[in-house]
Amino acid sequence: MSLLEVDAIDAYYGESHILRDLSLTVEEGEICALLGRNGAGKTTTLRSISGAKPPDVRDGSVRFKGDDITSMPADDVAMQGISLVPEERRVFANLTVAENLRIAEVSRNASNTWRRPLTATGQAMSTEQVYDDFPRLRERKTQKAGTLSGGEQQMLAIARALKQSTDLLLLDEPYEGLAPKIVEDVEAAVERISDQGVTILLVEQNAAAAIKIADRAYVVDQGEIVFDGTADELREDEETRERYLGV
Amino acid sequence: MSFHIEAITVLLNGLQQGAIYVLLAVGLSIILGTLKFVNFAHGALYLIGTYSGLLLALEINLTSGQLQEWGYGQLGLGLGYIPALIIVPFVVFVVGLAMERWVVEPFKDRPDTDQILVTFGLAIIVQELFRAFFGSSSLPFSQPAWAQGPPQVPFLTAIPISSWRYYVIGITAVLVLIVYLLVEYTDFGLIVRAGTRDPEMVELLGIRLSRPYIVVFGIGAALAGVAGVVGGPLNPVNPTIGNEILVPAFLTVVIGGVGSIAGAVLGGVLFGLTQAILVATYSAWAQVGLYAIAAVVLLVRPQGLLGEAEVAP
Amino acid sequence: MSDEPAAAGETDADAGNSVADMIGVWAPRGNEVRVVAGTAVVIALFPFVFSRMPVVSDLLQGYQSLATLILIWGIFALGFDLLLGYTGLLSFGHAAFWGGAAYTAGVFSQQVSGSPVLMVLAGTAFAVLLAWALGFLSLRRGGIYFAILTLAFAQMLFYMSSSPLAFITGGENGFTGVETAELFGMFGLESELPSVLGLLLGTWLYAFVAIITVLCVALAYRILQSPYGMVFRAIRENEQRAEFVGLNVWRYRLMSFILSGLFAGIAGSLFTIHGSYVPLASFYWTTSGEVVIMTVLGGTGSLFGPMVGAGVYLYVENIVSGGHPFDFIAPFWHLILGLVFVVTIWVFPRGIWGFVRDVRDMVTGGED
Amino acid sequence: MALLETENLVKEFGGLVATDDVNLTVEEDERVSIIGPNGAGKSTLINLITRRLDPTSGDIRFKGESIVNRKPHEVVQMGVSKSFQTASIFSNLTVRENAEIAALAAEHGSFGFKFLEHRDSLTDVHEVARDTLDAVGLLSQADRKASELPYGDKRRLEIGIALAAEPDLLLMDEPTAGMSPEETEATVDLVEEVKQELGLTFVLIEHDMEIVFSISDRIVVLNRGRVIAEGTPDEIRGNPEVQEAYLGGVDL
Amino acid sequence: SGGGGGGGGGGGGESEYPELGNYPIEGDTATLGFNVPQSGPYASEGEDELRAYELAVKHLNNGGGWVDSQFDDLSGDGVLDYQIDSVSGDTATDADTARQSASRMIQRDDVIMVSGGSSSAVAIAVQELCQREKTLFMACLTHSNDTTGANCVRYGFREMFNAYMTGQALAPVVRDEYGEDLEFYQLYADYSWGQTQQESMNQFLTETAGWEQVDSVATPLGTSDYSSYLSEASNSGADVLVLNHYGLDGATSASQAVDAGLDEGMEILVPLYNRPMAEAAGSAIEGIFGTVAWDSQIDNTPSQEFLQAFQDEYDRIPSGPAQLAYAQTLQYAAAVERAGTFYPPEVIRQLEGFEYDNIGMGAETMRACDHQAQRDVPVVRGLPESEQSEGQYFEIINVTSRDDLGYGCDEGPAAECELGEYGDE
Ligand SMILES: Nc1ncnc2c1ncn2[C@@H]1O[C@H](COP(=O)(O)OP(=O)(O)OP(=O)(O)O)[C@@H](O)[C@H]1O
Ligand SMILES: Nc1ncnc2c1ncn2[C@@H]1O[C@H](COP(=O)(O)OP(=O)(O)OP(=O)(O)O)[C@@H](O)[C@H]1O
Ligand SMILES: [Mg+2]
Ligand SMILES: [Mg+2]
Repeated sequence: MSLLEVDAIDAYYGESHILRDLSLTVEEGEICALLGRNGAGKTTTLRSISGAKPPDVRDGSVRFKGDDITSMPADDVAMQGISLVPEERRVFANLTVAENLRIAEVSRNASNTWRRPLTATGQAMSTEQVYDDFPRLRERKTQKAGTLSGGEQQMLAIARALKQSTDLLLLDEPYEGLAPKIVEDVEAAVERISDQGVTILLVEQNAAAAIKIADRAYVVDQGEIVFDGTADELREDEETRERYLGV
Repeated sequence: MSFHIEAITVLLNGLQQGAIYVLLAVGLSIILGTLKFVNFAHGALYLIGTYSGLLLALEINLTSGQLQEWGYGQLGLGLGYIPALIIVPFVVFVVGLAMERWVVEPFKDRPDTDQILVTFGLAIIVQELFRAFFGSSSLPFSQPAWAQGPPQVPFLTAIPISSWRYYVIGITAVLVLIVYLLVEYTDFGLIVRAGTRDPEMVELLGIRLSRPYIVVFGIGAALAGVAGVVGGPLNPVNPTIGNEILVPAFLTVVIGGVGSIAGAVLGGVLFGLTQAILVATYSAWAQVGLYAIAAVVLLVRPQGLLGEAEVAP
Repeated sequence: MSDEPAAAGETDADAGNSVADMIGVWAPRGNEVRVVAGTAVVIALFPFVFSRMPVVSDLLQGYQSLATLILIWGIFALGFDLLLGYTGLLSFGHAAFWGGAAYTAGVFSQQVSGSPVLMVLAGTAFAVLLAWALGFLSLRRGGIYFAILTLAFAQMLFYMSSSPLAFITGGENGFTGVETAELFGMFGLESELPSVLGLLLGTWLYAFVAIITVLCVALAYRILQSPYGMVFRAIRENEQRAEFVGLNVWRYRLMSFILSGLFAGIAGSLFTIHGSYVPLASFYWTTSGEVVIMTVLGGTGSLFGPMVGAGVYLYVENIVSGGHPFDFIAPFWHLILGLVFVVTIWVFPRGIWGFVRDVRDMVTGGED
Repeated sequence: MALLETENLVKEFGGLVATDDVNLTVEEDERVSIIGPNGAGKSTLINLITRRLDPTSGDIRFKGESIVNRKPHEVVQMGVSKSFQTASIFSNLTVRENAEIAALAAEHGSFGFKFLEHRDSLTDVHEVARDTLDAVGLLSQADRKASELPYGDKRRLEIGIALAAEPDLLLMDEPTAGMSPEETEATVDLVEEVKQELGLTFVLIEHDMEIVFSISDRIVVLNRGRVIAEGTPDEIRGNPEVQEAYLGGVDL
Repeated sequence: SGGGGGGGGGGGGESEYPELGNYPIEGDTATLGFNVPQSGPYASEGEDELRAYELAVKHLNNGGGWVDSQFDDLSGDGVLDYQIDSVSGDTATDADTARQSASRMIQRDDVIMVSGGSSSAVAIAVQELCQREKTLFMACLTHSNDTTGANCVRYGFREMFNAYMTGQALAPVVRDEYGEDLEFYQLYADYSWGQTQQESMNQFLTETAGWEQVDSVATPLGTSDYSSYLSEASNSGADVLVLNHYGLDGATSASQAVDAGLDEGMEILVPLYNRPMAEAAGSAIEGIFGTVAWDSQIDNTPSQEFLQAFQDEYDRIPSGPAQLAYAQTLQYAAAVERAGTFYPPEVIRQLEGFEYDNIGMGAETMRACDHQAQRDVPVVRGLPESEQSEGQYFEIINVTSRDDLGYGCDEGPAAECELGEYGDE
């Protein structure tokens, strides 16, 4: 059984049909990349997995650790051990860095977990661990997140996700808007997280960057999976790269 | 009489009148700020607070209304004021929870105007139900004997303000401080503040927002309930009090800035003081002045005194 | 309309052209004749059916002056709907225009002339000016802010007229010095129309109000068929986009506010003529609340919904509350209205009129 | 004189500099594309020009006239029209009415006291609306409610609304986002055609490099609010900095 | 006019007069309209009035109460040859609603007389309508000088006294009680009634009691928290505080004054008392002087007979307004009998200048020049809460004789009165 099995889903924004019969699987422990051009449907796929609305998944199913989570609300999906680092980072601009990290912990408070299924098994990082991983954040502990630079915000968003108990980390274009040096830092962080046993589904437009660290890759175009294979296979598949990734 | 006694009297009167507005406005404001829900039935919660306070604290004789006609004219538990003060917030809290569940939730995604209209209708229904059962005549809700007359504290005896009004100021200050601390310094507050900005992200972190939201509504309702009990003995008690207080309460929220607790306090105090000062000087203009102040504030700072300007999307 | 588009907002083509324009502007188009004629027929039959027709009027328990009152509030609600139903702005301060016009018409009749036509003109003019001023101040924000601001201004007027201006308004006693003269110096408003007209319409007052109502319906219908109707709906729909096709959204909103103030003004002035009296409550926020209820009850975004709403509201207020056939529920008429109102918003957001139309569409298979 | 010029244009959001000292010039009859990574400040730049955002500093001139103190609708009236990144239409109005709204604004100004005039008498508006709908291929759908259109047609209508405003300068923010390749192609043809017919000047934001490189006279590359390169498609193709910041390994 | 739509038919012998208002009456039942507050702040008062009205109708048709003992003109078998029926309406204590309601009674129910009130604004608004509709209005509880002053009408009659007479009655009593050379401070409801009340108090406390006014401050109608105003009053250093607030407003301001400890340093006067106020104010009215319309403790035959009849019917003690309602209905019926017709101008002429001594307030005249009854005024003082019981809230200090009250037809409020037309000129 794979950790995550997306089986032939159809997703819609209102009446526009975005994902068409899309299937993919992610195995425990791997880094899987989901590639595709702008507007291909990558973010939509991640949102469909994490239970965010919209999009509206009308057909097909999403299974996580064997359980059907297709129509589960986003908050419950998160409690199964799926953490999303969304596009645009989405840090809480009006809260400080420390508060942004704290809020991920709050999800384990009794007031939140009471009478709710909680099957996440992943080990949540402690605040200290997170600060050790991202020393920049320790320095900025009391700063309002809204005033952080883009790269810092990206780190905060990743750090926040790690503070949940995470079995599967969904990363939506984590390098976007980051200076090359910081991209390296983030890359290193992602690999470190992966080494700790967290499974990662990485969404990228930039195939080269993704293939560097991914074990396996899917390519999506117009809401359909058009390639499925190992990173090496993709590296060799000129045609796919040219057609769907513009590489 | 000396000027400073006069000045202190005006100040205290302003604070005390402002206190009731503050209690209502803080509740309205956190509800509006977090749930984005416009609650025109907030006055109805105040009404429920007042009546339940009255019925808990005293024994009363109804002179009209269906209850009296059915032979239940003698009502009230007569437990006294302190028990009433403790029980009423819980009662209204529960009413608030029910309202969140059955009214707010279904109307969350409907436009502002629909929310205003449905709660406006609800406010009428509550008022009319109270009228039907308890009659429209005012019921006596006297201030407790131990809080009548000026406090027996050296300087304050000279000031013609009953002790009850000091309690009102005190209770308001304590409650608003508690709510402020709750929102600023607890996990609950953290979620709520995060939720005001990006509710979806909060849910993506595994937090079921409907829980804190229902509590926010409950707290807002409970504050209105408290306002009802402490404000009850200051005014005649009849079914229209809820809707009468609604307008100034909303004005307080709006001039303070939606979602800002400090703004609600500032707005309430500003209102109370304006009124007290105008009464002491140009009393015929006291009411007009209230609305004029509101209009001026909103014209100069449309987002309210402490409100944040809307950011262009 | 000539082929040459007039410059924005200004209307100074040469004289000959503008006469042609005027005729062109006023010529009825499309459905207008049908709508206006239909309205006229219904309004002409209404008082007879309501208060004099054997059997039916006994069932309805109606009476002449209520029929007149329904038309007056109908005009008010019709204008209110231009704002709420088409532009999407909820005002809680329309009492300002209704009351302002009512007092103006009253004072005008006492100080200047009791001619009903002039009273309506005076009251309406005042309401329009007031709407312009208040709209200018309140339209800076939408939604809740707009509702509260309009409410605040109207309440301010209420308190002004209750005491600082009581020497004009009569304060709590209301304005009792209304001196309405005969219509065109010939017809006493309270006297009955000759022969068949008397049987149908009843009094001259009703006839006068009815003619104005038909004109108001024609005007409202024309506004909705004019570019304004489209622009109002567009603004309601997507304000930002409207701005970005080059429309001055703010000015159009102000115009819709003023236009609805105009209707409120006409209605308020007629109210003074009808009652020969201006109650202080005409400025109170409950008056604003009533027109909101009528409009929503009847159905926003439709021409006749609000008028139906006004009729239903006043019927319940006056007939049900008046006991007789409804003795048991009479004291609870307000409660009943509240319940009906909430159920309407909840279940039929398009009001009675919308509901009726849905039913009709269902029966006729939905052709429009 | 350039049709549009920005001078040392800066826009800050809090600490973030979204537009950083941009000097952009668009000549009459030119087709300019702006490209750059997500968050580079492209939409912000457009929003500054359409006056949806107030610049922190700097000047914007259209036809030689400064427009930083103009209201959005005034800028549109001067001849700057914009199509939105996500379809922004009047969903409850008919397709025809959507176009008429824009045509009304173009033909009769930002405001007019025409509440007594029947719409049927505004022949000029009807003509413009009809022509525009014809041009974007929606004439046959004119009486449908806009909300009923498929997404691609909505985008088409979106462009139609922008065109019905009869602009001198058309700003297009990702006009083909959400369209299928065929639709994209059709849209590109449409824009080309309209350009020929109406003599439009336009500024295009696109992530689809195929479109950008095929229809632009000039390309401006933004990165983190700054213009990092500017030139003909050929020049841009060969610019190493652009390769680095945006195109990556993209082979064009 | 009216909506009756003509239709003639009206049989019977009453054809010597032309149509006017709802005259002639169709059929053999005459309908009276009772327009009382059934919702709103004065609803409980209105309920008591309605009980009295219904009692009056019952007595008119079947005999009983004053019909048998006090009103020689009445037979106890209807009025003229008509049975009496009634309709009621809700004024909601709101002038506009009251007018709509009265208009419905007149137009739809064809009432021949309207009675009601409770709030001067309501009474003034309704009597003005009645004048226009040529239907008699027998005012119940209305205390403003304007009702029979500036706003008087030919078709309206008032049994109740007014603010002016309250001032006259109260001033000597409080002078005797509290002494001379005092300073007083007034708060008054800012509308016609409060203003006239305040003027009258100022006039008589100055002229009769020899006191001096420190200040007189208007409070907006609908004020529910008087604390700021009361603080000002307290800080003024005056000896007496006059609260010219009606009904509930009075209850509120008096209670709040007592709560704030004002009664320790000053004496409080509430010129016009009524029962809801006394009920609501509870202990706060202890020792406070004022005037009332009528009270069940007034010890004379008509008063006690009314008390008895009312108690027999409803098992409760009637309020002052109830007595007014009952008296006004019988007064009208008696005038019709004397006139021998319901034709309004003739009924009016019967009422004008009529002298009577049968409603428990001594010898009275319904003055022709302003339609204001010239009558006695009871002055009362609030009882301590321990001595209050249902219906009994005050003790009667003095029933001031009409000889010590009132004013000429060319002075006081009457000077401003112009009655208007009978309708048969
Ligand atoms: N909220 C929405 N409503 C309507 N359409 C949407 C919405 N969000 C995205 N779309 C459309 O869905 C399609 C897929 O979008 P998605 O965001 O999944 O793409 P992506 O692959 O993540 O692209 P990017 O690399 O730009 O993030 C696009 O055509 C987009 O325009
Ligand atoms: N209202 C705002 N408040 C704060 N920051 C903003 C605001 N609007 C935009 N930004 C920021 O300004 C930067 C530039 O955004 P902009 O939308 O112009 O990018 P773009 O180039 O259009 O990107 P895309 O290709 O994704 O559309 C981004 O970092 C964005 O987060
Ligand atoms: Mg994406
Ligand atoms: Mg953009």
